[in-house]
Amino acid sequence: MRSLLKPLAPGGLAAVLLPLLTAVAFAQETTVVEETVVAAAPTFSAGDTAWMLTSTALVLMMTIPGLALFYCGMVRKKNQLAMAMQSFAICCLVTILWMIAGYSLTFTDGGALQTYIGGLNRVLLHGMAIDSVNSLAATIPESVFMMFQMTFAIITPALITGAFADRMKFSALMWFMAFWSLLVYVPIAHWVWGGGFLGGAGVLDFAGGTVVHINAGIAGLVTCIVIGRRSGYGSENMAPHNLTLSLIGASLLWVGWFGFNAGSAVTAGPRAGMAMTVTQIATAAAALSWLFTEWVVRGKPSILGIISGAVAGLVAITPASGFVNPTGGLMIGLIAGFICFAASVWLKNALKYDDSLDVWGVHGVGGIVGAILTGVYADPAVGGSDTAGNPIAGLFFGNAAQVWTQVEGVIVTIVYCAVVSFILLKIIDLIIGLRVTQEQEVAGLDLSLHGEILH
Amino acid sequence: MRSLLKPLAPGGLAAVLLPLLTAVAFAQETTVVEETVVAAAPTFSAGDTAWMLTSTALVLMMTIPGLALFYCGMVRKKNQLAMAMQSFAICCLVTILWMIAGYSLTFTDGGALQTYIGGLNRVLLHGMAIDSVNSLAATIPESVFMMFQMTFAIITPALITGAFADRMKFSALMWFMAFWSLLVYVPIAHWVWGGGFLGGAGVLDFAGGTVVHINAGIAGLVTCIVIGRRSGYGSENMAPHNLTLSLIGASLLWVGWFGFNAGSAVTAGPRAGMAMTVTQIATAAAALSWLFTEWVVRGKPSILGIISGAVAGLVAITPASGFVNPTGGLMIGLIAGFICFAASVWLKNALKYDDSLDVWGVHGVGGIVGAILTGVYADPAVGGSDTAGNPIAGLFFGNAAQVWTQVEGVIVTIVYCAVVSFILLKIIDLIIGLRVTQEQEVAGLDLSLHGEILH
Amino acid sequence: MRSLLKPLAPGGLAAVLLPLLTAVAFAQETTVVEETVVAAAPTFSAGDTAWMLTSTALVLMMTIPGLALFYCGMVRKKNQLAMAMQSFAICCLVTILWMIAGYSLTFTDGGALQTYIGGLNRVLLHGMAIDSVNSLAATIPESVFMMFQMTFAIITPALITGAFADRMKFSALMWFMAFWSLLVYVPIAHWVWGGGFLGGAGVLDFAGGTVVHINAGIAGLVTCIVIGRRSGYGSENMAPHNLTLSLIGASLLWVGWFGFNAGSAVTAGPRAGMAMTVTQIATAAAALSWLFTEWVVRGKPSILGIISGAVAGLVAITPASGFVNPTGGLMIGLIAGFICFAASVWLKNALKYDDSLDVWGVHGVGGIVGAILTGVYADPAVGGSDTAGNPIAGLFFGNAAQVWTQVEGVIVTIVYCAVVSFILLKIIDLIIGLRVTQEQEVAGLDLSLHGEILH
Amino acid sequence: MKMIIAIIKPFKLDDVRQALTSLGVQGMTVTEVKGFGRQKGQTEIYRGAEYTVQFLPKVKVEVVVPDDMAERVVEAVQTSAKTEKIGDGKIFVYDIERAYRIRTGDTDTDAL
Amino acid sequence: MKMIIAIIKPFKLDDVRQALTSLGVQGMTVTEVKGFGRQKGQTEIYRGAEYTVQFLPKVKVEVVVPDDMAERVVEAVQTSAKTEKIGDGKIFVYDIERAYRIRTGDTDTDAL
Amino acid sequence: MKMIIAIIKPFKLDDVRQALTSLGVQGMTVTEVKGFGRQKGQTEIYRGAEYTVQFLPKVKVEVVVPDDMAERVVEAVQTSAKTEKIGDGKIFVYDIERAYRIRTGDTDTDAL
Ligand SMILES: Nc1ncnc2c1ncn2[C@@H]1O[C@H](COP(=O)(O)OP(=O)(O)O)[C@@H](O)[C@H]1O
Ligand SMILES: Nc1ncnc2c1ncn2[C@@H]1O[C@H](COP(=O)(O)OP(=O)(O)O)[C@@H](O)[C@H]1O
Ligand SMILES: Nc1ncnc2c1ncn2[C@@H]1O[C@H](COP(=O)(O)OP(=O)(O)O)[C@@H](O)[C@H]1O
Repeated sequence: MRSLLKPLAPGGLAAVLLPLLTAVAFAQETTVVEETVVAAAPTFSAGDTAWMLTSTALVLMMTIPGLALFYCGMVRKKNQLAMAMQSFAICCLVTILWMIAGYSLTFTDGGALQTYIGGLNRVLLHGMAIDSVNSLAATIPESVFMMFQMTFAIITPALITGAFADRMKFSALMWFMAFWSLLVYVPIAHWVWGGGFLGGAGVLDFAGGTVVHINAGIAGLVTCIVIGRRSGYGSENMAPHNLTLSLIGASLLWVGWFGFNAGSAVTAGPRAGMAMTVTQIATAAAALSWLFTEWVVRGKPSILGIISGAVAGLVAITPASGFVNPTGGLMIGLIAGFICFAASVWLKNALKYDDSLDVWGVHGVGGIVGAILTGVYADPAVGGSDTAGNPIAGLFFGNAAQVWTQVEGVIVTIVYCAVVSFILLKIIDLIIGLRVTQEQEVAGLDLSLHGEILH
Repeated sequence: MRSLLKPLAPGGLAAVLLPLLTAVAFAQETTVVEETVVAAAPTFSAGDTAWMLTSTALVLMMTIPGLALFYCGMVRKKNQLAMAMQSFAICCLVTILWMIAGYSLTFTDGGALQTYIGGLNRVLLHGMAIDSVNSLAATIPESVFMMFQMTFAIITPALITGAFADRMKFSALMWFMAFWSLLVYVPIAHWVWGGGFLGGAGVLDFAGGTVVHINAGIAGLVTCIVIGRRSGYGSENMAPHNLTLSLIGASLLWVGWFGFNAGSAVTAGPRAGMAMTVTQIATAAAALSWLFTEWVVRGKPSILGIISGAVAGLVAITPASGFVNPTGGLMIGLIAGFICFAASVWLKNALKYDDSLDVWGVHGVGGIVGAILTGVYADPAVGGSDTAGNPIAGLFFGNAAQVWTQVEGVIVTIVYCAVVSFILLKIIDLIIGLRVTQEQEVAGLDLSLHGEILH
Repeated sequence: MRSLLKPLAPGGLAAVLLPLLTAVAFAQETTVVEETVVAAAPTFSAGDTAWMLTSTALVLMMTIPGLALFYCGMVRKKNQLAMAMQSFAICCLVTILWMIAGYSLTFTDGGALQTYIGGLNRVLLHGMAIDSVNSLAATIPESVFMMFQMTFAIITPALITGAFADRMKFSALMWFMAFWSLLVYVPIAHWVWGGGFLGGAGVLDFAGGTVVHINAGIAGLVTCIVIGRRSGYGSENMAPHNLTLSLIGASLLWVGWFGFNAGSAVTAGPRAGMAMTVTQIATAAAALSWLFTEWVVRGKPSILGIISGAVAGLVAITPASGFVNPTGGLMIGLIAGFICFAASVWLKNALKYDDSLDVWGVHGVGGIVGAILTGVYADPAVGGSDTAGNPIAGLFFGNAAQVWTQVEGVIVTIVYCAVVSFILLKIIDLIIGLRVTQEQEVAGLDLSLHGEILH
Repeated sequence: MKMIIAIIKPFKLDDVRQALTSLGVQGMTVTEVKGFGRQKGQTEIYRGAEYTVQFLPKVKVEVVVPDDMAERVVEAVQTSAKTEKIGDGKIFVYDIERAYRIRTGDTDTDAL
Repeated sequence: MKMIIAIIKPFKLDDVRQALTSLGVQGMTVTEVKGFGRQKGQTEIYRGAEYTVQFLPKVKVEVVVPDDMAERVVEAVQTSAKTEKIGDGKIFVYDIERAYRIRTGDTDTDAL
Repeated sequence: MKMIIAIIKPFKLDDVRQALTSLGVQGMTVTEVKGFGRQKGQTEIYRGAEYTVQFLPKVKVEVVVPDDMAERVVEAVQTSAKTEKIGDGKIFVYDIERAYRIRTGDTDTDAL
């Protein structure tokens, strides 16, 4: 049955996407004018807007070319184009889905269902006039806020691709990512940031430790287990083919992360400055922590080690970045570098799953470490008070309860994401198959899936 | 005769450029002080200035390294350095020309000739004091506006280089680009943006669909026809040697394009936000449109396809980016992706010109599609009114006439650019010759022109 | 003895860094809250803050991946990962050192010692509250100023690594850079920018010609002499292995330099705009100047030539960028391109030191040219007046004395940097040895130091 | 001595190396080559053009062994490199007159 | 059987391949090599240094054919690889004792 | 004529080339190869994995010379490629029946 359906893959995707788009597009055409009635002209801050436009560009740069390079340098030569392609294609796909429904379901009022999901007010960005404002970002145009959030929705699924590198069909990837975005990313983002129950319960996640990293990490772990190990795993040499590319990628991730974390302040003010500061410190600390651990344990400081450590630090500081002081950043980095090293090197080898580029080991574990340590190091002198006027404080600042709130957030995310991802994968496997043939895998995905190679 | 003149090439360029520079430089030295008398201290917006400084950096990044990589990954290995070199050298050359005369002739008042060309007020940036303002950008320093526009003047000739890849002499390239910038780019930019007759006639070109892309596309087509096909065209394998480089390049073009389009709002406000939004949507839509078309037609979704589609979308949305709503952006992207695919794959093969990297197929055709569709989708709720108070509207918003205005703008650009480019090329061919020898071409431009190879 | 101590290298570094960090970190934990008492809420400019956040990202991008790529493309294939690694590792190391003591010793009041060194007020960033302000940058949060300056402290030691490419031990490198940052960079930065005696004496250095470039250039020269030539120097082919990487690197340096120079205005206003303008012009002029010189002298215009010229121009305009007008920028670029060509090609060959990637020839010499020419071209219409109300003018604007002030600044920097660097190197050589074994050098540092290669 | 040249599929290299070392072969030399044969290459597509990769990546193993080992080496390669799919490759055998070890100056079978 | 080794200019590979297949040759193996000979390399320049590329890129074609085809194969390569400029390359011929097809175990001329 | 194949350490290539040209050898062909032998490779490490680089980079020099030069060529390679450390490599010699220069059609020793 699979072989019959196979030719449908591209046509199927196109057939679903394009006419849908065209239809709704025209439908909206006539109505968009009347929508532009806005209460009173809002006053935007040019400074805040400038920073958020910049942050959007920075976060987009994290995925393309940042993540594309980071990942493609780590796979074998014969799969490098396919690997980079995945980040690029996801960027395009999620852009359209975010426009159609993602943004609306995440960041508009869901009315009675608001605890679980947003509304349909902004489907196809319907009604987002040039001077609309979203109340979550009062000093900038809604278009900028929508775009900034879009870049987060893009990078999250792109992160997952590292876990099942070198073996998934491109058509299966596109279907999986389309549904995953709408069924996993959108609700969790709504729960934490869009007015849903996790944010309401006091879970702290400044820039996406839970929404982005734990989420991607779990999805990666589930996928790599469902799809199975790379053929030749354990016997063939699968060392990264070009770590220069990965180092460029890690560097662009680092630079772009300033947009991610400092941009999450949604203003160009002191909170953005402090978020940038702790991001830098935690990243450097984690990179050194991983590097020295490896140097002591294995005898050599590796390039892969230092860049992995840096990414682990970036991940771990993400939820904490608007809440902790520089010392907190330093500690989070040191701890995360060490724990992610252990997870990627020891845990993986012990359990024998093939999380090819350590999405779980770095993003999953790093995100969990960061989420919990946010509950430890949150400093009210940085994070201020919540809407109820209570200081946002962690264990070391007198609020031990925050640690448990954080753990709850982590557990909810893990369970929901794991279950839905698993079901999605099984359905896609049944209908079109997840994995390339053994022959395609040996020939390399570049040639067998995309008909292109490196000359 | 050519061989006698050949050694003059570098000396000639240098002999013309350097003393000229030195002479005028010293001439200006003494006069620059007296110029700094400015009516009243203008009040700049720090927010707008911040965004325009950033946009300038982003657009520069589009050319180096963005375009340099995009193109160099697509040629054969033996020409990759030469290809990247061209973008870099053009960046340097145009910077100096823009300073000497380009800016002045484009963006200052040409008095009686204003319809056709700007004035000489700012030759060598003479009189551009630290707090000068250009009336086209009232809230930022003139220096920033001049720089922002410089980056457009840089990328346009750099785009052309893809059409005649792998066969033009470096000296001929430098002469051609120097004259082309001053004789083609400068007047057309003045006509559309600097107060010339096209802008006056109501031609809409927000960020350069006509000025930049159609212009470069036509020049590319003319050049590749005049210079002839690559030797071995049609028989040797000329597939891109390293699409990872091209994917990085395309990604940086995409990210940098936020500066290009949203920066063209010249303020950090809602118009920039909306321009960024439609840019993102159109790009993603065009990338998917090309990808799926190719997948259905040729059986495989290629990396070259998705990145070409993305660039086609960026090109097509450029003229429209400040005028259309998200739905308009979506439609423009979908249409441009498909048409540019057809132009680059079918049209080129049918007509047998060797537009090596599809400058005409992507930038020329994409620019025309975008220019015309701007006349279709322009939405007054986004673009507001023109100076005469009439809403800026396209066919779908009740103003069918705009389509014809757009077509006129396209035709004027095509005719002027084609004629002047053709004459320039013929003159240069006569004097120093355009093309490398067959032997140099086979050995590769890297070694034969620049004495450097990839090890 | 060396071989006994060798295994201590990683452990030693880790043993010194980590517990120290942990200890002081916890010490601070309890005190950070009480510190947040700030006189009156300062009013930040969102526009200035937006630009400085962006500039910080841009300058970080200069080091990773900019400089990492620029350098790694120029070495032989077997050393490329190690070369890129050095910039990355230095970025991490200096981040932590800057947090611990560097920032405090450079930019806080040193009391009685203020002429020579800053104070300990901000050790571990102790007391840098979310709304603190440093008086050197009154319109932005102190955290942003601290971060911006950190990126300068990062790139300076990273620049040095080009001089001794392909032969230093990684452990020796880390020790040297740690001490060099604190004992050379920090005091010199304090002398010029932090209220020390050089700034007080009227030495002009807008963005770091002295502090960053001369400093790095001298340290590079001393190091490459102390450590000796690469084995095979003069007989083996040591041509750059991948100039595409170097061209990307140079391009990112160029783009990032807008943050470096225009960011040094610390505001998003006309001074930033003018600094960006002269940076662009000087860079293009120097690139063309080197390119044409080479073309005439050696017969071919090379990629390495044009990118080296561009960097030479960027270096030379750095001290001048806030003080000169566009004509000044043009002249500085033309002169620097030619002189740096001569230094890198003729001087080096004549004296036979192996400054592998021309850190001295480009950064040292370029920095000196720029520093002195700042004293020639400084235009009060751009630079305004100093704190005493005297116009900031150079030789061509009636103030011949400035040239001598500049020369003094250069000499002090050269002497101090050379002496301290030399002593540091000798001590490290004695204790753990500076250089890899001959066998490691022939095998390549990638494999022998880091256990990784390009596949 | 005999030179045995084997053209094999790249992913079989490790198996072949192991098979040979277990026979007591002490050294071999490996080259990345491109093979043209009955096995047809896959198609690369590229804007406006489509062409078949005529040459497929193969690995050439060269090993020199004493005459009496030649037969066993050929068999070991046969077994370890076989996938029974088209494109498995070839083995060629010919005579080597002299061999030297550069380090020591040993000659002929002592040099292997 | 004979092994025919041809060292040729890279851009002539396609012509040679076609000439050989039209003779009925079913397979060949190609290696990228660097050649040193009468043809002098071009000069690479590099900051403060200038050196001649001593070794030029060449392609080595190895093809094993039955004895009676050897002559025709040599001629076909001669004709198709010739540009009559220095550096066109060489052809070397020598004897192969045995050949095997790994997939099937066919030997000698059956294996080709 | 004799074919002399030398497998040497890459950084010795220039010395070997010079030694051969000073003997009057006019041409040679060089290939980058990977060698497996007594010399053990270094260890690559990689997240969760560690493996030894089994194959070390070597360079293969092929040179065809008239019979009477063969001895001297072997000696020249011996001397110039030696570092006396393990892994210096091997030299193999065998007979070539015919040689041709493609450009001119010269045959045998005239072709070299
Ligand atoms: N006559 C030949 N001379 C040299 N090499 C050959 C010859 N025939 C085949 N080869 C090599 O053997 C490889 C496998 O041959 P092929 O015909 O594809 O499959 P099979 O070995 O199964 O018959 C080819 O890719 C080529 O490298
Ligand atoms: N004696 C030789 N042994 C092996 N290969 C050789 C020999 N002489 C030349 N070659 C190869 O043939 C190529 C062409 O030789 P060259 O002397 O440059 O030109 P021509 O073939 O026109 O005489 C060389 O680059 C080299 O690869
Ligand atoms: N029997 C063999 N056949 C072909 N090549 C060999 C053989 N033995 C060794 N080599 C080549 O010679 C190189 C050096 O051999 P090795 O055993 O490491 O050191 P040594 O030459 O000092 O004995 C190997 O890397 C391999 O390329």
